[in-house]
Amino acid sequence: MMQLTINGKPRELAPECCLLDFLEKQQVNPQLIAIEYNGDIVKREHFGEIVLHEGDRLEIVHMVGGGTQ
Amino acid sequence: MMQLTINGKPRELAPECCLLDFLEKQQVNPQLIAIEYNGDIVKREHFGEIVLHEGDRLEIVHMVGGGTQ
Amino acid sequence: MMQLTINGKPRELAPECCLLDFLEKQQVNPQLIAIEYNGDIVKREHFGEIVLHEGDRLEIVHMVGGGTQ
Amino acid sequence: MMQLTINGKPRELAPECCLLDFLEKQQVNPQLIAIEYNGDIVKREHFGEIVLHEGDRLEIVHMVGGGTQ
Amino acid sequence: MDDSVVVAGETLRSRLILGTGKYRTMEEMVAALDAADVELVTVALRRLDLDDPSKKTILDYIDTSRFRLLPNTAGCQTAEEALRVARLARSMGLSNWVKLEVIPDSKYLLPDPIGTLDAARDMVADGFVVLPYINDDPVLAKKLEDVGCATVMPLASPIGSGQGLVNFEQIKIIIEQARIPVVVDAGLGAPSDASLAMEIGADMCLVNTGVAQATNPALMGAAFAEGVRAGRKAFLAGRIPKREYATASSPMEGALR
Amino acid sequence: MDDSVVVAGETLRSRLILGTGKYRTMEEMVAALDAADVELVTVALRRLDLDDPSKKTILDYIDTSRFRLLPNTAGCQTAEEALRVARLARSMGLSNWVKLEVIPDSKYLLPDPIGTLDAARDMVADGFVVLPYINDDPVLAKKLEDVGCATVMPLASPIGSGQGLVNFEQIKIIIEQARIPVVVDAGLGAPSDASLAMEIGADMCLVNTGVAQATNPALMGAAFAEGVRAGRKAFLAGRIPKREYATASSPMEGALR
Amino acid sequence: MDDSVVVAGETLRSRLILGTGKYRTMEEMVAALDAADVELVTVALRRLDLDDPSKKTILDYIDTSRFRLLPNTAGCQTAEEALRVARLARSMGLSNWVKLEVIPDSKYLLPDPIGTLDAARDMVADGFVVLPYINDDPVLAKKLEDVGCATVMPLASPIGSGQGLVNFEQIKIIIEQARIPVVVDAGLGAPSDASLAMEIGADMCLVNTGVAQATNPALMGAAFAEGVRAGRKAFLAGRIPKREYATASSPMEGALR
Amino acid sequence: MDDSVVVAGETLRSRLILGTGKYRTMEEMVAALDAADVELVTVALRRLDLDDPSKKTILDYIDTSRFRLLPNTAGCQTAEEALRVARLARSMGLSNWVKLEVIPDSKYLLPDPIGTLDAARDMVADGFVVLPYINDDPVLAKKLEDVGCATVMPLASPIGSGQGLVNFEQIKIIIEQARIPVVVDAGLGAPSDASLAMEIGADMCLVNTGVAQATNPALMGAAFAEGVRAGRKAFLAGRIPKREYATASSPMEGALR
Repeated sequence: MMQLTINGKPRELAPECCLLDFLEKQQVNPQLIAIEYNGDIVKREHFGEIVLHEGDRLEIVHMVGGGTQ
Repeated sequence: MMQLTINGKPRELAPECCLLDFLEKQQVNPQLIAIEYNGDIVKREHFGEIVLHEGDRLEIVHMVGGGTQ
Repeated sequence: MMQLTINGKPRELAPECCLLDFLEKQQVNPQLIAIEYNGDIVKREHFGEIVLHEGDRLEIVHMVGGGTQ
Repeated sequence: MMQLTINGKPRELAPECCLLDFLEKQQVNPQLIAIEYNGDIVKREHFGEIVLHEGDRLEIVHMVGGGTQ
Repeated sequence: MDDSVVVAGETLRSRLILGTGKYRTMEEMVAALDAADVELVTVALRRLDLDDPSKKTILDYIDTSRFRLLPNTAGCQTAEEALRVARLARSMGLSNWVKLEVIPDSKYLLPDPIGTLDAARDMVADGFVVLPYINDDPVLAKKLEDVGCATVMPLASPIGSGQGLVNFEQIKIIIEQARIPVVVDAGLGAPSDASLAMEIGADMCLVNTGVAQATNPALMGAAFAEGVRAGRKAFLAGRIPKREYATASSPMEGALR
Repeated sequence: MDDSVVVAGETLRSRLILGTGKYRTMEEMVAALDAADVELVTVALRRLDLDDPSKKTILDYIDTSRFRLLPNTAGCQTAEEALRVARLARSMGLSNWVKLEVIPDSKYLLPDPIGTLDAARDMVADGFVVLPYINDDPVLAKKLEDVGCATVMPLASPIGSGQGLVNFEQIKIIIEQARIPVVVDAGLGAPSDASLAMEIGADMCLVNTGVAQATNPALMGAAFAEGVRAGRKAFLAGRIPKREYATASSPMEGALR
Repeated sequence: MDDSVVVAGETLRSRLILGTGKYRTMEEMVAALDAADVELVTVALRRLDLDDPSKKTILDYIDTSRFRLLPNTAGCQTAEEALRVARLARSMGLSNWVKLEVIPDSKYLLPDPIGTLDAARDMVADGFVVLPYINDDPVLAKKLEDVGCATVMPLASPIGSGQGLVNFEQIKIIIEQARIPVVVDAGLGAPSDASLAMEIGADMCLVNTGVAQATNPALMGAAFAEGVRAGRKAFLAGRIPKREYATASSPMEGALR
Repeated sequence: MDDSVVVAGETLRSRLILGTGKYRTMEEMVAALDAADVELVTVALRRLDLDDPSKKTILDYIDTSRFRLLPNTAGCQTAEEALRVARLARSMGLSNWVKLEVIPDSKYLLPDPIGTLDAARDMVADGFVVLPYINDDPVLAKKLEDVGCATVMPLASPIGSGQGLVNFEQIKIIIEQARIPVVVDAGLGAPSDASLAMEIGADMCLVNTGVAQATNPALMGAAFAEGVRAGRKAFLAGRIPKREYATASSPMEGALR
């Protein structure tokens, strides 16, 4: 197993996990999220190219209701 | 000629003048006015009964644009 | 004993009680009050003339702190 | 004669004029002013060392009534 | 949304009343009444000018099958004068409603509480539907309700001043106490003023100068009508309380840092 | 009356922007957006909750073919954080518009003028359409316009406070100076507040708490939409000046005495 | 600067009147009257508690050689009740002055214009010096002056509310019209409120709750006295007009650029 | 009551600062400074008029053994200009204090938050005691405190406008957050304005136009001094809260009915 930080929390995944597989396993619709991988934003069309490694930092964000601050 | 006060001003009319004749001569539409004859209000259906005499006081009023005071 | 109404409450006093005696017994300083006896205001110089009777209504008021209402 | 710019305006002075002499001729009290000589502020104790030359820029300022802007 | 108001048993669809004075032209007035789509319009009673008999009167312009007239007693300084003017207006057969005004001075144009109450009592006894114009006095408003007035019409600010709802707190007390409709009158300069009056629970607004003297009266009439509707909806929708401090409207949980 | 507004080259039919936070339910939010009939709605960006993957997101509720999303940078305390959030939001492919907020403290929730200007400069350079949220500071507003912002969004009063247009005079100066649209944001508690903002010449209003936390958000959404339209019409119609003293709206000539 | 005021022929050195109700202790009251250095203080009339005869009364605390008592008719709902209370107070031989209050309801505590005018007329006829408490009604104020009142005492805002001078414009009208002193009463919460009342030309202020319920009544009494003096001086000194726009107070000529 | 304030380690007995501009005559200015009995007075720096060398300067009128001078940077549009003017003023040997103003436009005369912060940072590094003039921006105020300013001086309303404390809520936030003295500056038109500023906890007030352009500047100077003291006392004495409704200040128990 490898250790990653996803959305600020430690998380264990099987090694050589592909990002899209991870999202699918989590039942996350890639159309509704944005991703920052090790500090770099990943466009949706490149989600498929990301393979997760030990120590990676992943931010997965989505839109929520909001007005000001 | 007889002297009357109409709308606060002195006015001369031929004697025994009937109110409706006066209004007609003045081109005043009886439907659009209210009348006070010697201090008493005259309903429109009784306009025809009024005959003007020397010294009468007549008030002829109509509606104008207005809001407050 | 006779029945009076003093400041809106029923009260029993010995008959033929003089107003000044009553005040003295109550330790009330006549300089600091005003009196209405059966609906009439009694000036202080006349307090001594009042003798209380059965059924009398007495109001004894004084000044208290107050601003508005 | 030499050309200087004093308080933003061209001015002619006799050559080799000393700053203190100029102020004295102008009846200006050195205690009540501040001076910028060719862009540098001159402390009052150094006024005596300044000799004016062709092309010099001199700013002579004083305090006036003021509140905001 | 149907949200009509009932005054003296009559159902009114529009909660805006327009005055008909001070327009630059009769055409502008007609356009404003039309654009605002009101039902009730105030008019004044004046002596006919016998030297100019062919002059059109306001009744030549206002379609009385569409607009209901509310004659006022503007110009009256005493209860007696007001009663006389009201009776003359009623004798024309157009309405037994009267906007009661008893205004003793010509500078500040403020209503007389004593004369207004006296006149209201007499008018109600004489069969009028009385809508009295008053200062922002809750005690007087209650007395007028008690003698049988159909509404009370407190002023928002001096007539024609466009200052808006100046004495807001007293108007709120009048509204809280009233069991008859409260019509906020005088001084409303813009739709925000009318909206605010409705938001605090007024039943209707009356506007004259704010529309008549606007650069474009018809557009301003429409604006006031919309402002009254907005304020009424907001009253029904239950506004948020005012708070001294800020509270975020986006959630803080899950924020990226 | 067609009276649309153009922001960054895009024509918007509605001059009201609604926030989507603080609704009691998503259904109430959808009903309010629908009733107010707005085009632009703000959203925030937050970390996905990986422990509850089946939870619906706001995009499951908002029809993006009808409503245009305006992501904000709520929660960012520095220019760097704001730029990061804006880029993440843009990467979702829904919009390159951003409501810029740089708010360093969590009590008063007031924007940082320095950080906001820095972020705006960087965002414009990076191709964003930037709508910055600011205090009522006309000098800052001008600087933001000069660096290429699409609008300025001064606050009316503290966020969520419902106090209305507190510093009215400074907002008027911002409007007078601006050549880009001015959107009055934050603190609008009722339609009268929004109407007033429009009456002094604001181009748009943004409301969130005032609608979301009303007892009936859908009805309040409709009320705000109407208030904004009323205020806009009044601005175009040219309101009367405020006067210190009364002037009658009925003619005095010909009054019966 | 000597700047006394004359009420009913009596010259008063201090333009502040203090009420004596609602203090936490009699000692705090005495300290406040002393610190504020007033001359006129209001008191109320109440039934003596015969079950507690040794209780000290307010006259045990107030030095009537230093302070002049102004009995009020607080608690009276009709003109008849007010006249009865005023006569009782007068019979004590301390004063024939009376602060007239006719207040029919116990929630809003607003004065009755009709009952107040009736009572004032009767009291003047009966030889009283009458200082009536009124709503902000200029027409009523004039009538009270005409029946012979010594002052009028319009309320600034609801009693005890501390809201300050809410209906400023109407108070200004009362002041403009009055030929008797105008005393602004009720609702003054801080010296700035009292100063403002004096700045617009009021002759005196009356304060009770604002001092009595302050954390430190003596210090607040001194503060109000100072505020009244400041406002009076400013009225005499002629304040600058309010302007919409800024104008510099440093000269621009000769600025270094 | 001794209630002095400490600015940059210096104890000041008076909490009022007066400006010296816009007086009709130097004599009126001297009389006002004397009557107000202030310690700190602002002055501006301007080019000497070499065509009129015998003209008296302000230093011929102000007794610098009694009054401490606070030079401002009025007229400066950038941080650089402000630094230059401050250094020139300091070179006169009278003070290393500076009232920092960076004002880019000449119409609204509002300070530039960015330029002011830049200049303040540089001036503090250069050894100045810096008192910056700012808009009502609590975030900026905090930043200025953090870079070492001696006070912050938020404006009450536009300079010279006499509008008073317009954006009250934001000034309150500045005061709540500050650990350095807060001086309310600009727009104070009457003592009630200054008193209010002090009541909400301001440490000092600065007034110029309000005194200089009054009909009687000396009397108005005394009035402002008294207003500042009144407001300060009220702040210390703890004012009553504002309430929406009335509460009686006479006891109801024992009332005659």
